[in-house]
Amino acid sequence: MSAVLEITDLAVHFPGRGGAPIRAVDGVSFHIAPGETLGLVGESGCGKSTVSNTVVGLLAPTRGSVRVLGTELAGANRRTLRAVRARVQMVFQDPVTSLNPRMTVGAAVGEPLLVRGVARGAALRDRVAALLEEVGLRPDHAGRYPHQFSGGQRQRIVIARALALRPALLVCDEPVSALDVSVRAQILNLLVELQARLGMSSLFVSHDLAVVRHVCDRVAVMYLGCLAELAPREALYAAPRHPYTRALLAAVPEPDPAVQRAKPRVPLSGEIPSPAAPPAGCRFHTRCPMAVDICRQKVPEWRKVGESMVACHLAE
Amino acid sequence: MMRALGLLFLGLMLATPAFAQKDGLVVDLPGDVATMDPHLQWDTDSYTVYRNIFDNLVTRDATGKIAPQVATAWRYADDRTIVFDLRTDITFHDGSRLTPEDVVFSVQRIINPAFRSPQLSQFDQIVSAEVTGPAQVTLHTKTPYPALMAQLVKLSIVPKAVVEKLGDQRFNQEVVGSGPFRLRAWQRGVQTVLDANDAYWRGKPAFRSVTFRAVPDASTRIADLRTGRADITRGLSPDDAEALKSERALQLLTVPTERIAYMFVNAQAGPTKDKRVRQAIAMAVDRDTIITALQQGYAKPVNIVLTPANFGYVPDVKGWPHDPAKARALIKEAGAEGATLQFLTSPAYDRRLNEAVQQMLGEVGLKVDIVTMDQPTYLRRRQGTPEEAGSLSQGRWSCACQDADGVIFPLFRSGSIWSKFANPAFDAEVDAARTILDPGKRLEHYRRAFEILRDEVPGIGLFQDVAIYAARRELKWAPTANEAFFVMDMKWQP
Amino acid sequence: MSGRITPGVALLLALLAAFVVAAVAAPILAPFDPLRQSLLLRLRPPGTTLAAGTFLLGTDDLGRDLLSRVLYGARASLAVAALSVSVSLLVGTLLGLLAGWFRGWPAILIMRLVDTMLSIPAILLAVLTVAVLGPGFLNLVLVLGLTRWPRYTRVAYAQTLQVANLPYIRAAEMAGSSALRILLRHVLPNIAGPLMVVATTEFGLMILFEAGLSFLGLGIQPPFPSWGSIMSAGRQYVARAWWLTVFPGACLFVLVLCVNLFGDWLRDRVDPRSQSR
Amino acid sequence: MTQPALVVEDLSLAIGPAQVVDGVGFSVAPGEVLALVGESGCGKSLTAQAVMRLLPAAIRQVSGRVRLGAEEISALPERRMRELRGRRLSMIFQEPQAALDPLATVGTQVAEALRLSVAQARPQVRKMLEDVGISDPDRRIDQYPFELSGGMCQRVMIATALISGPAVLLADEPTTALDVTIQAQILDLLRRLATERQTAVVLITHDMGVVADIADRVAVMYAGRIAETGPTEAIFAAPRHPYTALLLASIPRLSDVPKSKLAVIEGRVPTPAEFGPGCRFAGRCPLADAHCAEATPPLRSVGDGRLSACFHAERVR
Amino acid sequence: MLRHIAGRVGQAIVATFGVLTMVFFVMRLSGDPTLLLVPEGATAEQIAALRHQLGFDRPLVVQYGAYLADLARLDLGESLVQRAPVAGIVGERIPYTMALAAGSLVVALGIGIPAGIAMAVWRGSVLERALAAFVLTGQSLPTFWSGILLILLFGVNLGWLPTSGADSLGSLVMPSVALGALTMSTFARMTRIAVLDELSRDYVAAARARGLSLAAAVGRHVLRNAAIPVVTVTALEVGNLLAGAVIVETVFAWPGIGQLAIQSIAARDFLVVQTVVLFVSVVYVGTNLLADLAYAAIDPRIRMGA
Repeated sequence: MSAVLEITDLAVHFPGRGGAPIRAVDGVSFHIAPGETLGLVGESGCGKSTVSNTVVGLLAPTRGSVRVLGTELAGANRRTLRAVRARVQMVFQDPVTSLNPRMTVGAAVGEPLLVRGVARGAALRDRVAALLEEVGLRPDHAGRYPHQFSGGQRQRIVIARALALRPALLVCDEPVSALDVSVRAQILNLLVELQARLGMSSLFVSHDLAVVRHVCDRVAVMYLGCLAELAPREALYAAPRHPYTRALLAAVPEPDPAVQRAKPRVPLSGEIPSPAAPPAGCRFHTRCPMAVDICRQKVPEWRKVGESMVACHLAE
Repeated sequence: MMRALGLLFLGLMLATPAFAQKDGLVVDLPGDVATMDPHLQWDTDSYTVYRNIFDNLVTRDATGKIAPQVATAWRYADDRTIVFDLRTDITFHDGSRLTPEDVVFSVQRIINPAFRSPQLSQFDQIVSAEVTGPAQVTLHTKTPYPALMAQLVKLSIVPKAVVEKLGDQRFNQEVVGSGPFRLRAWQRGVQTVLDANDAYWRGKPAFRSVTFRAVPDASTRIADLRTGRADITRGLSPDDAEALKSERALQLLTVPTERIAYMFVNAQAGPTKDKRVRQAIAMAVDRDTIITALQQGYAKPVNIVLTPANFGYVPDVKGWPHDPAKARALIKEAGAEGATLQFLTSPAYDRRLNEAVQQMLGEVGLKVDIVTMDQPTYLRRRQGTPEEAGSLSQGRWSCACQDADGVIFPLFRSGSIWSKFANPAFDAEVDAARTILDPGKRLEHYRRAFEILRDEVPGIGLFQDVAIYAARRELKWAPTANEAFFVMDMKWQP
Repeated sequence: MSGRITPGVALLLALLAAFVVAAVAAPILAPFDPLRQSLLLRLRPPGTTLAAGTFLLGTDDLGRDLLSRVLYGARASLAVAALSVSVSLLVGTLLGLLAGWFRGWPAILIMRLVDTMLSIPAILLAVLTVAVLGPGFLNLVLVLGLTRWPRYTRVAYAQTLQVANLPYIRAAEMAGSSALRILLRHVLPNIAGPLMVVATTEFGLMILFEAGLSFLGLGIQPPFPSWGSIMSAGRQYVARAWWLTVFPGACLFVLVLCVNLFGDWLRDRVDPRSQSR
Repeated sequence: MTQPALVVEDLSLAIGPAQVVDGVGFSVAPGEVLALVGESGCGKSLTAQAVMRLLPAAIRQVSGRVRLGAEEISALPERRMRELRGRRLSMIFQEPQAALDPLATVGTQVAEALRLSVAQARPQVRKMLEDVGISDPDRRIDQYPFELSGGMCQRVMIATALISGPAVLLADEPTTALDVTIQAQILDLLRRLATERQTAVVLITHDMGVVADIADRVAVMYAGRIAETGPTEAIFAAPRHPYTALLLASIPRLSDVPKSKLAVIEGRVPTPAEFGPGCRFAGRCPLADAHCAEATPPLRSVGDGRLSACFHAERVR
Repeated sequence: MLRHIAGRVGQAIVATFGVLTMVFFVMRLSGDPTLLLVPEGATAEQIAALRHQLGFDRPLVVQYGAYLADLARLDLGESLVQRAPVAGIVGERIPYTMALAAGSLVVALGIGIPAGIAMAVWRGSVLERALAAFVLTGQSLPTFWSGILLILLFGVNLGWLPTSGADSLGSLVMPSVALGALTMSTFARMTRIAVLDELSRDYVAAARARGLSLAAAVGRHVLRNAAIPVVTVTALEVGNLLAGAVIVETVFAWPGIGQLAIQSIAARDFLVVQTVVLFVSVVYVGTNLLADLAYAAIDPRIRMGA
């Protein structure tokens, strides 16, 4: 079976102040196989949300190709986009703004079914009830408004809405980062369970490496608009090949003092450069503890090292 | 920023001139002078001011008789030629002598169509003017023109040399006349200050200066009088007058004027095309109540569309009696019950009178719609075709010439823009009266004309308007029927 | 002021309701025909009792009962304000939604028009337009309605821009909803609050504008009463018949005060910024 | 043990009738980092604000004593309190960019803590900026917050907080808004400064990873009360309160089994209106019995310098 | 920054041009002033002749073209009614309106801004309630009514202030108060919201944690930050003040452009109206530009183009 999502050399640029475009995403390629969950991690401003918004057709690629279930999104017309969106749905970061405060939960969850003519009337009500139960809510919640729910419950509603059309690909953009720790586990459990039960593919965008490890099959690491490394989960966490991946892993504080305090520190100096003026050569070289001359001059190739794909001159 | 604003503010205040002087007279007018050039004047407030700066060829005395001013004597050489002898001792404010050339220049200036004088129609019977002696000018009229002298009362004499030197536009800002006062300052929208002309040929004016202030709001004008900021004001309503009656420091100066309050009735279109409806309206309107209640007695009853202050007034033409029952019957007879009459009006006219008439006509079975427009729109419709002109409107007409010709000719002569009435017999009478010089014969023509108007009712005379001035009690002045405002005639009472 | 209905708010709502009732039930409440003149009973002070009855607020310059005229005047105020606010709310919201949703040149076009309209003083524009159309109830509504819409457009535009970026709008797009559905079901209900706040403020202003234009003689035409025209007529009698300006003026003041208080209360409910923290 | 730098005893705060902070107490020694952890709404930030005496108007302090070194400060007049703030008692905030006045330069704001102008205090400010790891301090001193990154702003905030050499620093979620790599830098900085300057740090956070990284001791808060306190290692190794235990179990770690089911705390935190007479965690607690819902468990010693507010502390696994 | 200002100037020119066009056609649709310029007894021929002389019988588009051509040469034309250059007629009135606007701004800013700050800082206090009532009163008073009452009280009954006119500083007081009341309320409300908004921000808490008193925090940090929305409102309110001047100038016989505009509209003195509108529009646009510059002065983010 072919890939659910196939991204080739994707670039998304925004007009910047004073001429230079902001290169939010600049040459990213990856694919997602059916039933697979790909994690996309990186720090703020690395372009991971831009990728997810492009995948669901909310942003148009500046360059490159985005194919969802074989349909090209770059340059697609409205009809095509609308059709594709039926198969790709999204869960957003902030459960508060993800729901129209003036619309009942039932109406929100049922909207995709209603406007696409899938169900109406009693049939729609039944479908909505089933969807709510599927995400662990009660069917009688349908008549309430979002403000009557807690953050975790709202995120369940958002997930129910995203599942309404039984998408082939679920894009989750930081779905748990706005939630409290105790609720976070509930939602993560739900997502893992749904993936398994429905066999969906998933693009899971997050800054939290522990969370990504928990739910993803493969993980891609982004830095300043480009992929630094893409590898199967075990390979990435056990043997990171890119210095950035290593630094990132080292920076994640483990909730275990014994582990955390024993960890080697890989201090990254400095700040992330502006995507409007990315450094020449390897984009990471300004902060890389290993950087050598070639890193400053030549853009590293996207190459396979072992099980991993890496963009680093020095990866062995 | 705040400091800059503050400075601006202070600067402006310092730039504003100081308060008017005590030995001067302060006059509150409803409006500012629009044009200072007497030959460009079209509104009452300008008229009030500039007449104190200029002399006229002739004037009217306290009894209303035409009297000498620049001209000392005049005689008809023939029906169309009048010779004027002029004074030789008059000087303009710039010191130059007033000559016959100035008089001729003034006449020619106002009758020159290219100059676009708003008063052209009052003087366009004059064909030419010429200097016929060292102190003499001769005017020629198109036809024999009995109202000529009445019109010449309004002909201000301007200095030829100054006008030619300054040009019309600048002269309008910096007028030079020969009258009792000279222009000191004209602050647009605020006030005009005149200084006494001590060399005036009729003697030294009683005031060092006169300030005419523009105060559009009547209640503010009254407040100004009360607080002593103004010495005299005009344009008060009868109600204002009543309110001021009890003020000990103030006096009311009133005079019946040549202004006739009348109602126009459209004889050529709408329900009032039927003569019976027009006659019914004449009987439905309760003029006595209007005079006593609305005008508080500041009005004199009239029987025709003319006041006793005008030449041509015939007291023995019968007016219509107030008889609502008969009016109702007439309307029924005409089949006009419930007919809707459009009453055109503008904010320039007394709203209360409109509403009072509306109710009076309602009581005899006529529905009246008051249609208020702004003045230009009102004039366009009122002067337009009979169909546009509405059925009714009110007016307060003065030709400032105290002659019937200036009233009923433009109002009712067929072909005139105001007239929505066509009666060959009436036309013949007023045409004849216009070209005969003999007063007795003219009066006969007007008697017959007014008989026709009485029967046909293209208009209804409501009352003779009374001009109301309020002034400090110490001011001595007798206002006149032609509403002239000569400060020269005023003084503080000893 | 809190967002809840406190006794103060209840009193306010009751007062507003009283004005509406006075306007609607004027024919029942008015002791006299507001148009009926008795020229012989002009300018009688409040409380005058005659054979005809008691003139609680006195009579005007044509001997009409002031109380009845003030009651009927409430109709003019409320009707003109309600209708003109509706017109401008409708036009302004529509244009603001369009500009905010489509952005690009429709937004430029609409917002430049807004700038243009806003840089003409509203009263001057109204005076000008009345000069062309002529005064009268309908024209007044039209003039006020069609000159005040830019204020709503600005708010609707800014709010739409803001709301259009929220995830739930993106979710609706992804659900497959049409632009029309998104605008009506998702955007409009969520920008309605701030618009209602503007509308309330404008309602108060429109009451003042109606009175102002009627005061200048450009509004409701005689003999029909409006508070502005009663005061305009009464202005020349301030010294002699104070009641002609004081009573309608006080009514106007209290009504606008109530509307503004209501607006504040609404603002507090809609705008969490001004709520207590 | 030396005298604690800060002692808080029996602090209770209320909004209207609801006690949102109830009998909270803790102490911090000089150079020690105490982590106050809990989920949103547990009252940890309010506790810090109460110590600073900068509570929002709607919050009422019901009880509580605060000692700064040997001095009891809970009853000081506002003027005296103002002198302490920024000098002996400092605070930093979650959103470093929002916590700096966008219209004032970095130098102005750092110098403000000294009650001086930049011109007067330039060398001191410069030195302090250098100390918190800001490169090119001479240039930064005249820059505006918008010209600085989030991490840099947090360094500036730390500089403003520490320039007067306070005894106590209250850090309210100082790294939550920052990226992980920057977070690591800031945490290292805080740890270093606390040790070097012997400043007592109260670190308010919801992130157990952060706690594990730098805290010497932990106080876990739940619904306005302290659930348990103790040395960091001990608490992570063997929690003595069911809430702590479940919280730790619900966090995905780099070491757990991917896609396994995480432990879940059922239900949600009660709102102040729902507070009952008993243990506030009782409604979600697997160990709760009838007694838990009726009586408030006291904070009691469970050995090793640890305190727990649970009747069943010994049964927690 | 410069580009931003240039863009604003461009927008302003477009808006002003739109205003002129709109006013031109609206005015012309309402009929011409010929009838007002002839004496009552004029004949139809005389009227037609005058209309021709004045050029009002030409097609509207031609008249519009001629007007624009004159305007391009900076020729504002001659008043039909007053037979004097329009520039002078309007120019003489401008100082009065500016003085009135300045006076009302002094009232509005001088009372409104301190009141707004006080309401925000002492939120929930008796003072706030009292000020709120005061502000609401200002916002709900019809100008013409308060104008009449002011004249009655201070002018007639107490005799403290001149009842009308424009010949002393005293005459400016009542019109300024009547006109400034509404704007004062707007300022107070805006300032209150802006200050409250800023007070809730972390930097205020941070400043207080640094040991600043509330007053010092407000003085040193809050006011500057709150100034931006207030500056915006000030710019917009200048437009409203000029509009409000129409009624106030009529009531107080204040010889500014508002009164002139009303009179000129009634007299169909087209060029005067056009010029007044042009002036108001330029002032409106100009103050908004000034506001833009003020932002830059206040806010380094704008100044440095961030």
